[in-house]
Amino acid sequence: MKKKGKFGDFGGQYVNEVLMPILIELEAAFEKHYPTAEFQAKLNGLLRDYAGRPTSLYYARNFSELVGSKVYLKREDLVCGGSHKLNNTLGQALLTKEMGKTRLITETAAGQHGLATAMAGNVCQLETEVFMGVKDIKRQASNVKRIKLLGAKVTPVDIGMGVLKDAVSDTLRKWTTCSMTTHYLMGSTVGPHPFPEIVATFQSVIGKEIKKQILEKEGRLPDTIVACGSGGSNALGAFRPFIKEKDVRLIFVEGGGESLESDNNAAAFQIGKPGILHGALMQVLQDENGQIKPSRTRAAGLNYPGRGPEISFLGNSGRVKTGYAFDSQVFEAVKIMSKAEGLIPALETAHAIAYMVNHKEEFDKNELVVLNFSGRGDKDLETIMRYFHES
Amino acid sequence: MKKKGKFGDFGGQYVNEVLMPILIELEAAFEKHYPTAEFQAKLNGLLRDYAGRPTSLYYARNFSELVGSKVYLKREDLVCGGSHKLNNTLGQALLTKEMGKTRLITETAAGQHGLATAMAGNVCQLETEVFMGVKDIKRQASNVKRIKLLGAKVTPVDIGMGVLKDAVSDTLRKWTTCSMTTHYLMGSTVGPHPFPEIVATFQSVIGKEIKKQILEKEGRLPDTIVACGSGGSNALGAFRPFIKEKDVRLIFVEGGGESLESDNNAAAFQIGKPGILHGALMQVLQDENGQIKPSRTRAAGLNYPGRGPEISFLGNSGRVKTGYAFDSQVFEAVKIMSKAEGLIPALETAHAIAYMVNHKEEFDKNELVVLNFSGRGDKDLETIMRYFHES
Amino acid sequence: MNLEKTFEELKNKREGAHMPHVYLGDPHKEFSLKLIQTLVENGADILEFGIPFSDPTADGPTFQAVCERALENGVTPSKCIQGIKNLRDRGVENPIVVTTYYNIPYVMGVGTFMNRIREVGAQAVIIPNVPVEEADVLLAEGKRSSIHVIFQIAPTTTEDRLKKITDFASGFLYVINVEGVTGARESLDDSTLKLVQRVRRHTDMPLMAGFGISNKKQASNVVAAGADGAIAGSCYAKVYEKNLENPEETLPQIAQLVGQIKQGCIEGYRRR
Amino acid sequence: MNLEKTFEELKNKREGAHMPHVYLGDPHKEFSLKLIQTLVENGADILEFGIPFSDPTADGPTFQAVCERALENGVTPSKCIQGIKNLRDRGVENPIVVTTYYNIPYVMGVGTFMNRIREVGAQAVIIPNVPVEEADVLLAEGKRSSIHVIFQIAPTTTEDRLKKITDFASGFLYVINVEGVTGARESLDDSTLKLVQRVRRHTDMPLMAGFGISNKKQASNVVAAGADGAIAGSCYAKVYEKNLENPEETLPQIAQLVGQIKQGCIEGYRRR
Ligand SMILES: Cc1ncc(COP(=O)(O)O)c(C=O)c1O
Ligand SMILES: Cc1ncc(COP(=O)(O)O)c(C=O)c1O
Repeated sequence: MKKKGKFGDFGGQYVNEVLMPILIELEAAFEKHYPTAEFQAKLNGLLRDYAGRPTSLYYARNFSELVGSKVYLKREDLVCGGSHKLNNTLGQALLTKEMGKTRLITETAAGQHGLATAMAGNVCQLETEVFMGVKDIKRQASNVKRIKLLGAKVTPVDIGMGVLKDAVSDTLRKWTTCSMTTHYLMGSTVGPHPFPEIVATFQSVIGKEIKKQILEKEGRLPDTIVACGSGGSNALGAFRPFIKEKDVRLIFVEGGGESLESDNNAAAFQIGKPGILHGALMQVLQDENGQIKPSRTRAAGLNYPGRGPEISFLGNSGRVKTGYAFDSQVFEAVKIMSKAEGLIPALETAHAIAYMVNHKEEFDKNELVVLNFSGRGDKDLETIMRYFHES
Repeated sequence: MKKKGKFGDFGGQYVNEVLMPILIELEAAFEKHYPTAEFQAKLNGLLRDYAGRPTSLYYARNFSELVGSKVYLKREDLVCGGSHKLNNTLGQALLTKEMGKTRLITETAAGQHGLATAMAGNVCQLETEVFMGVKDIKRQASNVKRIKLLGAKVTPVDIGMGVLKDAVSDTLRKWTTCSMTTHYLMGSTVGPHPFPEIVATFQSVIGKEIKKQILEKEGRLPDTIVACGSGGSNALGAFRPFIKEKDVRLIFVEGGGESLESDNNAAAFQIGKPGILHGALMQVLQDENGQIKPSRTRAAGLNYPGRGPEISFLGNSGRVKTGYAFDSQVFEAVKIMSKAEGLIPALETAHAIAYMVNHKEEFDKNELVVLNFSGRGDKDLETIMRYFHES
Repeated sequence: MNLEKTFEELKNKREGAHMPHVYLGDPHKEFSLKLIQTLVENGADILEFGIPFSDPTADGPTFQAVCERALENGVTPSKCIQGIKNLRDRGVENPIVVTTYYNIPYVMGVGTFMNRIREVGAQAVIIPNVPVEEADVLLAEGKRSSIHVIFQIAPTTTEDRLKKITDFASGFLYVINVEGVTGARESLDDSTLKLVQRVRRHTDMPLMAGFGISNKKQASNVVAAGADGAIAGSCYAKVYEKNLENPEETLPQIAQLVGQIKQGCIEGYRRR
Repeated sequence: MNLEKTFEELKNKREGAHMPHVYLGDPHKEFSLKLIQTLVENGADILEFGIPFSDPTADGPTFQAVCERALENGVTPSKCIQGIKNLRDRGVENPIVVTTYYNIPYVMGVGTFMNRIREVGAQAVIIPNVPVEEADVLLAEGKRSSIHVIFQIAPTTTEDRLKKITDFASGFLYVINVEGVTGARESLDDSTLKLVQRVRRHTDMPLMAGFGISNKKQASNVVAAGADGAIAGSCYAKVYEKNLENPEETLPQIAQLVGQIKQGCIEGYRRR
């Protein structure tokens, strides 16, 4: 039997003893509350009325013409806050209330998850504290402003490189000091069990909608689903209901950064290997001694050295094809999508777009493709404009 | 019989002869294409899959508690691009294609309409040019960036005060030179007939949805609908299906600026009078000689001296109650809504919120109120943060 | 002198009419009056006398700036009407056509407006933002005050509308040469000439062609094409705006220009 | 000397054990070895010997900085293991407990790791991010190599888990005084003392209390409450980190501090 919290060897609960009882409590709470009609009603109510679900499945006619396949965009950019992140934070915030806790802590890189946590926190009237690397605070300034305007506390993390990996470490540390009253609202399908399971469950609303919508529109399942990712939450959200459908090709695109040379990317599937970080065994960038390496990509939301346990397993087992896109291709992809469909994608999302643009040969003519449009690019506007004016 | 394009005395077609034939053509095209099943299918398809309609009707529990009534937010902030503007631009862009024209011109103040026009333009593969006052270009920098990234041309207008009124004048001028090939995509329920009718028709999807949704949720019509406005498009969109429902109170909130003293606000209902500007008779800020006065408010999207013909009529006839909110109340309202519901409203939208917060006595306990949440505040983030740090 | 008589006399002389367009009050009223005197003394047959409006949407950049300066300098509709009286007092006898935007008469009361300009000696109005469809009040009050309501014809005007407009028009028809707003342009298309010819088929009323005329050749061309005269405005403002400190210094140059354009109107007529 | 014997001897002497925690290689290996010699010569009974990891999530700011500096200075797991050998060569006989994060043995191979540290003379491991649930491999390889696997007990640990952990534990139990990470703190709550007492009810195994101990009084208190000894780490790093250019200059101060804390362990035992 598959061990709980394990995806092949990946996953597990590699945490301090302080946190183990909390994780056990969390797992129990999730298993108890999530299936109840009451919880489902609350969650679905918020997803619909607050978050704006279902998000649409948009046939991108102009983009399709450009790449030569039939491409539908799953519009997670339309979710309140601008990305898929809220699907998960609303669920966990509700769970936090059920557990009787009063505070949320989390970390964020692109700021999307921090924002989504602050939003869910306010809706559920929970206090929120967001840890963020000092470098990310700078490059995602607009999201920091939004988070602050929502009344959440933003705590700068200046250890390490001042990026996501460091913020996660510090949030874990903080959590060990306050886990009785405070829920760590994990933002992606990473961390110790039960987080990857909880996050994937909350995010799989994406894939369930895709399935229903594509059947309505095309009368059949897609040939291929493409998603960007780091921890893997938007990708798994889209993939999960299709994993058993062996005819549906699943492609996961990670951050190729400047090059695949070491220290210049976030491409853990390409140049990482299994290792234990932040509570789980996962595919991770590291040196030969097991020291974790920092990742590098212009997309803050992909700038994490590890792939979550489930996507690590799916990628390594071959069920999911793993690819990458370089920064320069990603910026080009932003322009292409903006012009073709009037939609400015997040830099993270643009990785999936870039992959299609740069690998047309991998897609048959009129192949039915769903591209998970995980977020909008407003948060990246400065970075994008600067890139095009500098280069 | 009501004369076409007139709302009481308001409205009409006070334009240069050059434009008359174009307006007649436009009216005919609208009447011909809009009702067809084919046009409806295209429009509704884009509204659903591209724009993300229907937008939800969200019961704002925390905000309701704060103001002591039962407040639902009609979530136009969830529309692609961040405001109701796209409802109209998609419709007009489709109409432009039907008319065989290849270009769009328009003006924008907050940038929301310019953005929505560029988006619709790209979807329909029409070239887009956006006129924008130099002052607005500065204060809505992020939207300017977005518009440019979409590949539209932004033409700065430095006549007059370099704000919306001037941009409208210049766009009208430009239109007279290219109206054969180019459609002026009017952004609000202003301008000569048939624009106010066309825009209100496209926007009334908002009110139709409200009606359906509130009946589903509450089994009855709302007691009150509150909307902010200038030209009136989001308000009319929400109000139109309720105008004949005499028991539904309609409240329209305009920009009170710094004070109701002349030249310090955009409160045409409070201190303006009927006059002819930009093609129509409307309620407008002007001096005793009929010279139009510039408006002033921190909300660029309300910074226009005129109220569109239909809202002018409804306001003057008493069917719609007109109110205002001062800038300082508006910024406070942004904070209140952000904290209560995790939603950062556009400065325009915050006028409606401020009105409720500052006129609690006008709302019964548990009165059923729908507040049209016309847009999100991302575009105003800089302005908001600066305000709170300066004051 | 009235409009009908002016056109009749010019016809007899085999000349096209020239109507310069001036907004009052830029940079100040006294200069405007002198400017007008210069124009009528050097070739203007009819005067288009503008009352500045804050949002002159049918005007190009030159006249927008003119209106802005005039309003900043405190010009009001009443002062303008007074200006017409001043001109008559100074002996200017040419027909005067008052141009402004509709909000000015609307706020004053259209009847009052018509009466007041009639009283000081104007013959007609041009309200560019009032098409025939919206002209009921204007036409009624015009009739009551014996003020001609001049309508415009544009390249976009359909045959249908041409007919409707010519039915209502009196005084003359203002033929817009180009799709666009007022302002001096380098050249005028053949299409303009065709428009003049097209309108001519519908009516015997005098046709004044305007928009984009800034020199003798253009004036000559439109008159040769059948127009009864040429309107020019921005080209004069363009001369004096270069010397707003001492605009009077530019009057000789303007005198020369108006003379040339009038000459074009004459030559055009004779080229027919 | 092995762990069992150390605890037995100390019991006979009526002393609590003191285990200082040091990460190797900060600011360089030679200093770490000298530091350890100073500690054992001045009061340390057992040594917690840390192999630096890039992401020490169970450590506070002091040890994070320590790991960062050590890694920058090129320390590797192999160099650390070599360091244990160096200590043995220099005559350090105290039991050595190796502390690191799981990725280090995982990447080297857990069995290889265990064998190698056993070979150079270590007695036990603490892997803070491996709870009993994930300890199968660790326990199997520990048994094979005769390396104790030390587990932690926290204030949040339920009675259930306490039982499970004591079933698997060997060597001693690491009692975490506070909800939190390593780091010197000013005072320890009564709750800490209660935790020691609570654990004592489940097992006779030696209990070492750690986290937040930085002075004699705290050490004395936890031992008085029933712990068999006190662990302190960050407080030593806090001394030498103030003089990273010449850290050797701080050794006398560290010698004094370790003596005091050891004194606390003795006095605490006698206060029971
Ligand atoms: C828009 C967007 N897409 C994708 C991601 C990557 O996260 P995940 O791998 O969990 O989907 C992020 C993270 O911030 C994001 O903001
Ligand atoms: C969010 C928002 N609300 C309201 C308005 C006002 O426009 P209208 O009066 O047409 O609704 C604007 C205009 O830009 C806007 O951006």
